Amino acid sequence: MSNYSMKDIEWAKINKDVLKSLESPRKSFWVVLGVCLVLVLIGVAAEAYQYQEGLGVALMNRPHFWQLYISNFVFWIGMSHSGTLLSAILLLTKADWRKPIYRFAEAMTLFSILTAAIFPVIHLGRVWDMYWVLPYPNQRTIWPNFRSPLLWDAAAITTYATSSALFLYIGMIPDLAICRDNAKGWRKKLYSALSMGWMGRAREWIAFRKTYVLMACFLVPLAVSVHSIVASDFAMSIMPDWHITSFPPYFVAGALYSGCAAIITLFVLLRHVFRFEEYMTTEIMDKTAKLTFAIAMVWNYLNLSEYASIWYSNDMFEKEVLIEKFTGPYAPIVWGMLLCATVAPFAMAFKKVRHNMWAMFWLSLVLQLGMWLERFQIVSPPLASNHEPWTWAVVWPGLVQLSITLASFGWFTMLFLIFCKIFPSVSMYEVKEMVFHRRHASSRAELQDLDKVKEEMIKTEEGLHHGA
Amino acid sequence: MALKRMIENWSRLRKRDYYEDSPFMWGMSIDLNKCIGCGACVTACYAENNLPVVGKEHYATGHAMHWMRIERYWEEPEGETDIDIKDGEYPERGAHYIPMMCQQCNHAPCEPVCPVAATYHTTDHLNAQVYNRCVGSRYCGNNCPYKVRYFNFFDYWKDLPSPLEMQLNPDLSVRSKGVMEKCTFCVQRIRAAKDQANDEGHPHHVEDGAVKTACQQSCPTQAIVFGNLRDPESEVAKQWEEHEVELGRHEQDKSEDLRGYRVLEELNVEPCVMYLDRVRDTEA
Amino acid sequence: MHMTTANWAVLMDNYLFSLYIPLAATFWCAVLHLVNGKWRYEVRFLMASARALFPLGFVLLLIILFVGGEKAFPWMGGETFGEPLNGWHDRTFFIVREIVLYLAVWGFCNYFFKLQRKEFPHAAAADRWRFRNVALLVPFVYCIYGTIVAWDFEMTQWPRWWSPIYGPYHFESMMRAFLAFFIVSLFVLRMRDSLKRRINDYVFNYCAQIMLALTIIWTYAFFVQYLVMWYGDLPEEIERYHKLTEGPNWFLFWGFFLLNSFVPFFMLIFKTVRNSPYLVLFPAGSILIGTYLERFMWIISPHADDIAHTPFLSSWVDVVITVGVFSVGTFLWDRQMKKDGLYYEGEEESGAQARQANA
Amino acid sequence: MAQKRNQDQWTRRAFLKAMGLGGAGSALVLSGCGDTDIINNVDIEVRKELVEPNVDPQDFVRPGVETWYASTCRQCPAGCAVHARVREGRVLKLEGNPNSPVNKGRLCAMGQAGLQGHYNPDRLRKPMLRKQGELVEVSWAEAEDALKKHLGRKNRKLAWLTGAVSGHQAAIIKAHLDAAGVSEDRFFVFDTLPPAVGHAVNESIYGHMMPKYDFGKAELIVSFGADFLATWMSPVHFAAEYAKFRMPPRGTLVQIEPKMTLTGANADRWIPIKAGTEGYLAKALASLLARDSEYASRLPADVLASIKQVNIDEVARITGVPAERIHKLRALLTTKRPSLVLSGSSAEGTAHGAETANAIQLLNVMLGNVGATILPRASSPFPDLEPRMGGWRELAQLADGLNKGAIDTVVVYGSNPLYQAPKALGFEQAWSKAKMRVAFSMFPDETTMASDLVLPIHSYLEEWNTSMPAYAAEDGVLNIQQPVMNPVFGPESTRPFGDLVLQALGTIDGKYRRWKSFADYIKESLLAMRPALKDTFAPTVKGQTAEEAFLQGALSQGFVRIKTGEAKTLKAEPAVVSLPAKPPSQGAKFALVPSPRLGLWDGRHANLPWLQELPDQIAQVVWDSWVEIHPATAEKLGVKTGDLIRVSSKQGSVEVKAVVLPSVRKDVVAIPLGQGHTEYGRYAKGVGVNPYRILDPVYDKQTGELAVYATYVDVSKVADAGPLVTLAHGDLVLESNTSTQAGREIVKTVSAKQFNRTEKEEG
Repeated sequence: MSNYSMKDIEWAKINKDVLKSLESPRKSFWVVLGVCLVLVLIGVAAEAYQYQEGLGVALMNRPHFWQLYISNFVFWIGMSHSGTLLSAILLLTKADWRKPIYRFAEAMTLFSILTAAIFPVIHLGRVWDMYWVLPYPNQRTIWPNFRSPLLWDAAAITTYATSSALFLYIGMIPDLAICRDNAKGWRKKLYSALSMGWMGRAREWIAFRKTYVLMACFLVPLAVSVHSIVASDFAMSIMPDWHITSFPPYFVAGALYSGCAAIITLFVLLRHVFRFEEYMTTEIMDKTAKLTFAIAMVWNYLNLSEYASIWYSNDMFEKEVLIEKFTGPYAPIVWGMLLCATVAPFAMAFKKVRHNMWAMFWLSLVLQLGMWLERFQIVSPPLASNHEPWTWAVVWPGLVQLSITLASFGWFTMLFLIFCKIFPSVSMYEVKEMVFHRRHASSRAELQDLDKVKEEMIKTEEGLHHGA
Repeated sequence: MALKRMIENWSRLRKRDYYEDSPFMWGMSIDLNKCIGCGACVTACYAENNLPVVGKEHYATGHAMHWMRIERYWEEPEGETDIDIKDGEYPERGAHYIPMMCQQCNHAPCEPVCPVAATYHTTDHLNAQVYNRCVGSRYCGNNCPYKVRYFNFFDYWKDLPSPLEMQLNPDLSVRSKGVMEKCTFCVQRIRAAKDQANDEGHPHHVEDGAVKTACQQSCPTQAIVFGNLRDPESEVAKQWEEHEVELGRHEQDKSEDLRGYRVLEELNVEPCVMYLDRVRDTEA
Repeated sequence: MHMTTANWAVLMDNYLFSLYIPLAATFWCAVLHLVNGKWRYEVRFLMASARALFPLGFVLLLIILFVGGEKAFPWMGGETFGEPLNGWHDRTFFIVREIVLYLAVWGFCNYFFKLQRKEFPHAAAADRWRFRNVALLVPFVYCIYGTIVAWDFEMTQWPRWWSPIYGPYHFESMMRAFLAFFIVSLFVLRMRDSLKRRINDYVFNYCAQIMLALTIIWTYAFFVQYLVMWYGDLPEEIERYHKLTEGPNWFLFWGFFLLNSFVPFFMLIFKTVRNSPYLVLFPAGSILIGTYLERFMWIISPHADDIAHTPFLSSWVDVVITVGVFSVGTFLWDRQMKKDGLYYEGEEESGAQARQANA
Repeated sequence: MAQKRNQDQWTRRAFLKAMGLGGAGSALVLSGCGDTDIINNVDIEVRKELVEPNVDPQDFVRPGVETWYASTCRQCPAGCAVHARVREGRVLKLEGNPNSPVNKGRLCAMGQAGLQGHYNPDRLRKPMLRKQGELVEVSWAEAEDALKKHLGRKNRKLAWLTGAVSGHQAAIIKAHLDAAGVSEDRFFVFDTLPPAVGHAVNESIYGHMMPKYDFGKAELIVSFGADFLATWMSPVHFAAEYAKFRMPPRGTLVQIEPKMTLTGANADRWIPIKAGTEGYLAKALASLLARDSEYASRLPADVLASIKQVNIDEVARITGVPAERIHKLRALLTTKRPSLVLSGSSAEGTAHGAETANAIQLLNVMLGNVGATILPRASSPFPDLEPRMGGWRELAQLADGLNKGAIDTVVVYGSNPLYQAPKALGFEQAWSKAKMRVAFSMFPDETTMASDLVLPIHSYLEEWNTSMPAYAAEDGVLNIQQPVMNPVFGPESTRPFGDLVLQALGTIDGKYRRWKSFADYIKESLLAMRPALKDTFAPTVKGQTAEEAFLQGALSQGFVRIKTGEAKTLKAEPAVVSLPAKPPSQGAKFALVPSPRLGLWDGRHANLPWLQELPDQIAQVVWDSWVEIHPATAEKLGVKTGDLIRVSSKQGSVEVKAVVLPSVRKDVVAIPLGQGHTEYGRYAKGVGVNPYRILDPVYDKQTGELAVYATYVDVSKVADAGPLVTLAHGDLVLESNTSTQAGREIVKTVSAKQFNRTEKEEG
C-alpha cells in the first residue's frame, strides 16, 4: 500500500491534465467518431428494414425466437454493471484506488445501459406497441402482466438507467464547477447550469457526501437486482439450461466480470490517449486486475457448478442441451467462451501480466469476447435442443442482426467519445483527495494506533511461536 | 384500484384453479393407433383458421405457420428382438406419427411470461392468445415445451393473390406481422356452439359433438376426439376416464396397460390433450 | 420414513457443524489474510484451534456412513423417487469419496494452520510466500468441497431434485454460522478471561459486519432459489418446496427463514447492535439456531410427508446426540487452545492479571 | 324455372341414351321439375345447420349466417361427398358429408384444398385460340364459334381424352361421340393412379374390375404395394375402413413394397422388397400354402401345378426378403383369418404386372378370402354412369391413332398427358400431329397450353354434375354435384363444362337443344331416374310437389342410391402363374420408384399452395422434389441430405436433391410424383422434377399398361446444394434430427397383444 507514485502531484497539475483532455480533439478522434457514426447509420438502416418487412429478416425462427438481440442485451446490461456497482461498492468499502477510474467507469455504465435498452425494443415483433409494456393509466384499465420477467426488466432498466445517470452526475458536480471556472463560451453555460452553483462550501460538501453515499447504498442492491432480473428472463422459464437456479448470481458475476474487463480496456486507452499515466497507475491496474480475477473465479465456479449439477441431476432435457453445447453445432462458441473467459483470466494470476498495460488491454478484449460468446451460448444452444426433439434446429444470426450488433458497439463508442470531450473522465476532486490522503497518511493517528496494535501482535505471536 | 380489487377478491385469487366452477374445460384425445399421419388435419386447419401459406423461402427459414403439424419419428419399439432387423437398417415397424398442436395446458408456461398478458387462460380453460394485445416479445414461444406457438415474422397476407382471399374465414382475423399465434381449439366454433346453447336456454351445457374442431372433423380415421372434459357424458371425458389419465397430476398413477398419456406432462404443465399409445403387432 | 431417519438427520446436522467449524475457520483465516484484515492477528490462532474438531467430524462421518447407511440416506435403500438413480448415487463411490475427501481436506487445513504458525511479519520471506499461496487455495478448497458436501448430504436426499445454486447457498450459510458460533465462543472466552490475548470489542463489530453482508447474501440466495423454482413450477422442484412449506414441519421452515434472515438483518443493520458484544449475541444465536434448523430441514424435507419431527422436542435422542456432539466439540477445542498455548497455564492467574504482569 | 314438356320431339330410347340411362329398362316417367328454393331444416351431424339446395345464392345471402350445401369433391376420382360452408356468397370450407358411404363425413387434405383450386389466382378466365401458332385470348363468342366449328359437326376423326370420369359427364361425352358419328372406342381415358392392371386382373379372376373389400372383417391385411391409405382409389374411405380394422380385435397389416408408402408407414411389418419381384414372393407364399391340402384344394389343378416348384431360398435371393420372413409370413397367413391380400401399384407396375397381380390374388383364393373379405358387386342398372378409369394403354392407343392420322381432332378434359407421359412414349409428337386440339380446362397446364382451343371451365364448386366413386363403398351410389356459389370470376369468364358440350351437341343434333344447360339436363335426368332409386324424398313442406321434394332431398343429401340387383356370389377363376424363372438382372443400377403422394397426387394438385406446403408424410419435404436414398446407399455414394443428385435412365436424367431416409430399399431410389411442371401457374411451374419423364417404355405384356416401376437408373452426386425445405428445418436435418425422440417418449408404442387384452370392442 505504499509507494504510490502520485504522492507529489500538484493539485493545479491535476486540474490542468484533466481539463486538457476536454480540449479540441485530434484528427484521429474525428475519424473514430466518423466510423462509429457510420456503424450506427448502418444499424439504423437495418432496423428500418426490419421494421418495414417484419422480424423475419433477422432470421430468427421457431424454436429460435430469441437470439442475438437478447444476447446483446444481456451483454450490454452486464457491461453496465461494473461501473456503478464497483464504484459504489468501493466507495462504501472506502477503497481509495477507485478514485481515478470510477468516473469513466460510471460513464461506461450509463452508455452501455443506453445501448442495452435499445435491444429489447427492437426485438419486439410490434415495436410500435412497445409502450404497452409500461403500466400507464388507461381507460380500459389494462395492466401489463406483472408476473412477466420482461416487465421486471422494463422496470429494472428504467430505474437503473435513471439512478446510474444520477450517480454519475452527482459525483461529477464538484468537477463540473472546476470546469465551469475554466471554461468559455457554450461550455461555460453548460457547466454553469450543470454545476448548480457549486462553490465548495463545507455545507455543500457535507450534503454532497451524504447524498453520494446514500446513492451508493441504493445502487449496490439495485445493480444486483437488475442483473438478477435479467437472469430471470431465462431462469424463470422452464427451458432446459435456462431454468437454472444459479443464473441470478451467475449473471451478476458475469456482468461484473465483463464490466471489469471493459474498465480495463478503457483504462488503458484513456491512460494512453490522455496521458493519464500519473493518475492511472500500475498499482491501480494491479488492483483492478486482481478484482477482475476474483470475480472471474466466482463466475467460473458458478459456471462449472452449473455444468456439474446438470450432469449430476440426470435430467434428460438438461443433459441433452449440455452435451449438444459441447459437441453440437454451437460447440465452437462454447469452447471459445471457455477458452476466453475461463482459461484466459488465469493470466491475471501473474504480476507480470497485471503490470503490463498492453497485455492487460488485449487480455481484457479476450475476456470481453469470451463474455460476449457466453451470452450467445446462453441464448441459442438451449433453444436449439429444447424439450421437443422434433423442433431441434440450429440457426445462426443473419446480416440484419449482425449489423445491429455492430451498430451497438458504434453507438456505445460514439456516446463515450462525446462524453470524454465534454466531461472530465477522471475525477479531479477525488484524485486530489487521494493525493491528500497519501500525503498525510503517515501522520494519521488511527493509522499509528493500528501499527501499534500490529507490533504488539507480532511480539506475542513470536513468543507463542517459539514457545510451542 | 387494482389493489382494491385484489383485496376484495383475495379468497378467489388464492384458489389454485381460478375457474373451478366453470362448466367448460375443452380437451382432446388423439388415438395414435388410428392416426395414419396423412395430414388432412393440417390442411383442414389451414382452411379453417386462416393460416398463411408462407412459401418455400419462408418455410426454409423456419417460418411456417402450421398450427398443427405431424411429427414423424423412426424409432423402433423398445425391448423387441427381431429376426431380420440388422442395426435397424429399415424401419420395419413403420413410422411414428403424432399430430402436435397447442396442448392448451392448464398450467401453461407461456402465460405468466407474457409482458402484456396477451396470452391468458379463459374461463373455458383455453389458453387464449389475444392478437391485438400481443407486442411480439416471443417469450411465450420460448417457454412452450411443445414449441407450438407460431410467430408472424412477416406480413404473410400482404401479397395474397386475388381471389384466394375470398376463402378467408370471416369468423376470425388474419394476423399481422409481429404477432404470436397458435392453435385455438377452433375457438370460433366453440363460441358459436356456446352462443347457440345460450339461445337454447342452457348456457352451461353444450351438447357433446356440437363443437368439432376442423382437424377432428376432417380426420379420415377419426383419431381425434374433442369435447368438454367437465362434461362426464362427453366422449372425450369418457376416454380420459377409461384410460385413467387424470388432470392435476404430472405422473399418472395407473396401469401400464392403459394407453393414455400426455406428452411432457412430467413438466407439470397440465396439457388438455391426451394421446393414446401407438400400437404395433410385435408378432407380425 | 421413521423416527430413526429423523434422528439420523439430527446427527448429520451435527456432523455438518463439526465439519464446518474447522473448515470455515480455515476459510476465514485465509480470507482475512488475503484481504489484509489487520484484526486477523487477534483471532487467527483461536480459529486455528478449531481444527481439533476434525477428528470428531470424522468419527461422526464414519458412524453416519457405516451405521446409518440407508437410514441416513434413503436412496441407498433403493428409494429413487421415480427416476433411475445416476452414477453419483452409488453406495461405494459415495462412501469412498466422503472419506477420502474428508481426510484430504483435514490434512490440507492442518497444513494451512501449520504454515500459519510460521507466518508473521518478521518471518522468512519464503515461509510467508508459501503461506500466501496456500491461503490462496483455501477459498477454492472451501467452495468446491462445500459444494460437494451440500450435494451429497442434502441434495442427494431427493435424487430428482437439483439446484446449481444450492452449493453456494449451503456453504455461504455455513461460513456465516461459523462466525455466529465464533462470536458466542469469543463471548464465553472473554467472560472466562484467561486468554493470553485480549479480545477487543471491534472484533465483534467486524464479525457482525461480515455477518450482515452474509445475511443479505443468504437471503438473496434463498430467495433466488425459491423464486426460480416456484415460478418454473417443475414438479421435482416445486414438490420439495411444497414439502418444506406445507409439510408437517412447515413452521420449522419459516422459522429458520426468520431466524436466518429477518432477525439478524433487522438487528445487524443497527450500529449499536454491531458494536456491542452483548447485543450481537442475539443475531449470532439466531443465526446459529436458524442454520441448525435449515440444515435439518433440507436433510429431512424429502421425507417430511411422513415425519413430523421437531428436533429436540420429538425425541430425546436428538438432545443426547446434539448435547453430546457439542460437548465433545467444545472440550476438544478447549483442549486444543490450551495445547496451542492460547491460555495462561497457571490456574489462579486471570488473563487481566497476567497481562498486567507481562506489561 | 319452367319445364317444357317436349317429349314428343324424339323417341324415349334416344332420350334415355342421351341421358346416360340406357340400361335402366324400367318405365321412367318424366315429370315437371319445380324450383328447389324451399328452405328446409336438415341436420348435419348434430350441428343444426341449414342445408340448402342452391339455386341463386344471392337470394340467400344473409350476412353473418353460414349456409351449408351438399356437393361432391372432385379432387380425385374417389368421389367423396362434401358439405360446403358458404357465407356472404363465398365458399369458405369443405367438410365431409357424414351420410356418404364413401367418406362418412371425413375429408382428406386434397379435398380440403379444393377451395384453393376454386379460388386459384391462375385459373383461366378467358378462352384462348391458337392463331399463327400462338395461343391468344379471344372472346367467348369467338370461342363458341370455334367450338361449334370443330366439335359441332360429324367428324369420324374425333377423339376424346379425359381423366377418370363417370356419371353424367361420361354420358354426355359418350353422347357427343355418338352424335359425331364416332364409336365409343374413341373415348380415351387416361389417369395415372387408378390401378389399371389390377382392374384388368380382377376382371379376369372375379368377373368384376373392382370387387368389394371388407377391411373390418379381415384379421390380417397383406398388401403388396397397395397404398390404400393415400393413393389407392379411395383413400378417405379406406382410411376409415382401416380405422375399423384397427379396432379391437386389432387386425395386423403387413406391407410389402420397395419404398415405404403412407400405408407402409402404418404397417405392423413393413417388408422392403426388391422392385418388381412381388410376384415371386406371392408365388412362393402360394407354394408354401399349397403344401396344406386345405389351401391347395381351392385351386384348379393347372394353377396348382404352376406354383408347385418353388425354391424358397432362391425366392429370398430374388426378392431380397429373408427366407425366414417368408416362412413367418406364411405362418401369419394361416393363423390370422380371414385375411385380405391386396395388390397395388408397385407390384402391378412391372413388366409382369398382370402375372404378379394374378399371383397375389391367388393367395386370396387359396386362403378362402373370396366371399369372406372379398365380396361381389351388384350390377348397376345404369352402366353408362359407371366410372371409367382408363390407363396408359388408352393413351398409347390415342397416340397411335394420332400418329396414323386416324384421329385429327382431340378434345381433352381433366387429363394432362403432356405432363405425365414419359418422353419415351413420344406423346408430344403424336399430340402435335392433331389438327385440332380442344381443351376444357381450369388451369394453364401443359396439355392445355399445347392445345388450339382452350375453353376455361367452372370449378367443381360452380357447376352441376353427377359422378360415381372410383371405388364404390356401396353399390349404386350416384354423387350429385351442385354449384355452391356463383362463379368466382363471373359467368362471363368461365363456363360449365357440361353446358359447352351440350352446346356442341346441340349443333350436331337438335334434340340436345332441349336443355338450356347441363343443370337442366342433370335435374331432368335425376327425376327420370326416380323409379330406379332407393331414395324417395317425400314432400316435407305444404304445397311442395313430389318433384320439388325429390330434388330438394337429393340435393340436400348430396347423392342418391340406385336400386341395384342382388350381388351374385363371387366366383374366382385364377389364371396359371406364368412368371419367368427370374426377373432380368439390372446390374448395379437402382430401381426408380416414382412414388405418388397423398397431396400432390399425380401432379394435378401442384398448383394448390396448401398442398405444396403440406409436408410429404414420409420425407416431410415441402415445395420441392427430392430423391429418397437409403442411408447405406448414401454412404456408399458419399451423399447426404440436401446434396444435388443426378438420376439418369436410358431416357434421360433429372437433377434433384437427396433425402437420406431408411424407408427405401438400398437398391431403390424414389422420386415422388407431382412436381416438375413446365406450366400450371405460379405455384407449380418450375418446382422440382417429374420422374415420369425419364421412365423406360416397358409395358406389362398382358394389359399393355406402362410398367411404371420398371425403370432402372444410375445415381451420382452432382453438388452440395444445402438443406432441403422440410417440415423440420434447419441444419439438424431429417435423418439426424427427426429420427429420434431422444428418450422423450413423445410417441409411445405398445404391443397389439396388450391392446387386444385391455381394450374392448367399441359398440
